Amino acid sequence: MEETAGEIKKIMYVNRKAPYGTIYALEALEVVLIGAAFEQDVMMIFMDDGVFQLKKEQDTKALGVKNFSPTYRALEMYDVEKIYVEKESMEVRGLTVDDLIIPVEVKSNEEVTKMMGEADVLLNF
Amino acid sequence: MEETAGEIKKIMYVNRKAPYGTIYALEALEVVLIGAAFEQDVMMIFMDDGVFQLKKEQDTKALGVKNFSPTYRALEMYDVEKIYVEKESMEVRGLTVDDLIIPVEVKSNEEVTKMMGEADVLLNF
Amino acid sequence: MLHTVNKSPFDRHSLERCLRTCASGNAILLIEDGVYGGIKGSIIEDKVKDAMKDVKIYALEADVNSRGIKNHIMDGIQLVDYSGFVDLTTEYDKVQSWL
Amino acid sequence: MLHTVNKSPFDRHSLERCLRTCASGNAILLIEDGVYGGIKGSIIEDKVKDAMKDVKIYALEADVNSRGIKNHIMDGIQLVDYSGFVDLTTEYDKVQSWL
Amino acid sequence: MKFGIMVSEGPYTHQAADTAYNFIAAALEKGHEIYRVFFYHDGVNNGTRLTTPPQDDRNIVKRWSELAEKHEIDLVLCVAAAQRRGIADADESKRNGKDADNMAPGFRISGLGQLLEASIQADRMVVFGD
Amino acid sequence: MKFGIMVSEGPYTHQAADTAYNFIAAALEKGHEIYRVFFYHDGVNNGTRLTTPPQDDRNIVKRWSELAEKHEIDLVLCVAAAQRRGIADADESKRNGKDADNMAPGFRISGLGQLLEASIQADRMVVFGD
Repeated sequence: MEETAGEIKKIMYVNRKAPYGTIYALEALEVVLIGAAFEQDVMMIFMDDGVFQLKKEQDTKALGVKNFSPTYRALEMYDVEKIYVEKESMEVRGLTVDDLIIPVEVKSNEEVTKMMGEADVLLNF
Repeated sequence: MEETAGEIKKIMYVNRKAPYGTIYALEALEVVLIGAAFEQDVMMIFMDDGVFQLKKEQDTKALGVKNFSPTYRALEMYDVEKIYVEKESMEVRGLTVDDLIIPVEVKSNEEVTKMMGEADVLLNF
Repeated sequence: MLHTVNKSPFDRHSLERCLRTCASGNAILLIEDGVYGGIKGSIIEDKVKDAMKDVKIYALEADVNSRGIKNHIMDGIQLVDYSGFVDLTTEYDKVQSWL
Repeated sequence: MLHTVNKSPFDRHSLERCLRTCASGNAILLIEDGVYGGIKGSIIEDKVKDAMKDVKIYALEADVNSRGIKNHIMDGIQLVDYSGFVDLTTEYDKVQSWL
Repeated sequence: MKFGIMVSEGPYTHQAADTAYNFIAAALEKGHEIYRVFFYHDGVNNGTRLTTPPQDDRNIVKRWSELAEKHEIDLVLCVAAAQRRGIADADESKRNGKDADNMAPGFRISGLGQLLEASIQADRMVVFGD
Repeated sequence: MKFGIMVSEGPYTHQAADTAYNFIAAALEKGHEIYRVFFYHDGVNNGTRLTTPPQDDRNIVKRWSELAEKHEIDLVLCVAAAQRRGIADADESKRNGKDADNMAPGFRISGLGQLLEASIQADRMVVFGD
């Protein structure tokens, strides 16, 4: 799989959608897990409704679908360590970092702009 | 097909989506055309981005899809005569009735509320 | 008349349009990503509170719980299960889905 | 960096989020239902005009024409065909799609 | 009461198919009648027997098929929508000159008239979509 | 330049598949290389040969197949996404215990690694979705 070794790209996963209402969040997470094998310089940004993916206390029993939020806790083991949440997106939704299932770095909108500018590839979900 | 004769229901087709970006507008129109055979008391309301369905001067050549806007002109032949457009939806979008491909009755948001209340069935597209 | 809203108010305008168009005495049921409209402390909270003077607002419990926002739902919004959803559709004379 | 926006600003918040997040010197290409964001006289016009001080805004001609809004597009928004879309993606170093 | 249901999105991608299913199951539980479930737009994708969801996930298509069998529910895929999206029973497949079909058991393919008829016959019409 | 493309929505329902196709055609016309088109989420529905669009409409699936043949483009359907949505080639169909397959010519089914690899190899990655 590592035919691509030598080239290290900054890949930014841009997560802007809420979980469960649509499948994008779940399938984006699958990309990130598989992507770990490629040993690139990856980061995940959660902004807009994407911040809801990290909400604590998800309980999907009555819905009858799998709760995939614990998987975010496993990201560390996959060496996905750069996990950012946009400050303004949380504020608009009445959330704080205490509401999130994993520790994240909070970035202002201005910082998000800068980070996007520094990435080589943006994958949008 | 007319086993249902005797019962006349007020059916309101609620069109809230723009054409071409998604297929809902086109497939909603197919429902209205087929529905004409059932001889119910039908009305169409175009509101929110649905008002864009009736925009004049649609030219889909470069897009490579069929321009279905002329079909709205055929609605009259199908005895679909109650065609309403919400005033506020046009205003928000900088449109007036002069921009529309067929004559319509303009209704205020308040009147739309009332009409919805009087319908028996709402079909949402 | 019962209205259902299934989209996040932070992503789409459907909740606002529903709030503006529903009649006094109607009910609104927040389902799927629409339940985010019931969150305390969000920028949409005041509009929802204001609407609650005229309409009753419900939220589907399975969707609230799955999104982990049970403790964030505004006072006055009543949670219902799927059976309660069915009851609402029979109690009111028709359903408008704000897709 | 090139941003694409493919949703109507009257339905979704993606154009506003893009306008707020894009950097000075970036470009924005309106495609699909995103071209409605380029309409004159709409409630979004001022925000788009304001953004045009810092970023160049384009709209995909095939999408503009199909929606019948060629004569409604704001001054300063440049129309491009698919070939022009390709050129923009090569001219800028990467693409952010505001899905 | 008699319910008519329209499902406008396919399985897994949007929650509409789940919500519709859970609603219908609750309605049946309470003794209501489901006059028909009409699958329109991408909703026709609920009717393919070729899905293989992950082991730990719900099988949306199979769930529909079982519901139809257990409660004799009329599950109708819109023929025009199904043709556009590649859902076909054996007859449709033959008529369209295809070499395979993929419709799941418990569904049938029919015209848009079935949606209108359900809207007229049902006491309540409920639309689940995107 | 070398382009990687991701298509996240199915044919007809959303415009993404059309925009992606028109973009790719224009890029090829200008002499660019398309390293890969990766179909993810509902995008895998672009790869079913069972579609029968109306006579006066474009045939989105056939258009992809012809493009792949003419320009030798790598059209990859994500295997996990395809399983969820019922898109299968003969091998997949057999592996999943199905009695039919529906993949169109010119496509192949493979893993998510193909998306990552395209992102790394391509000079530009462009995502088309909803």
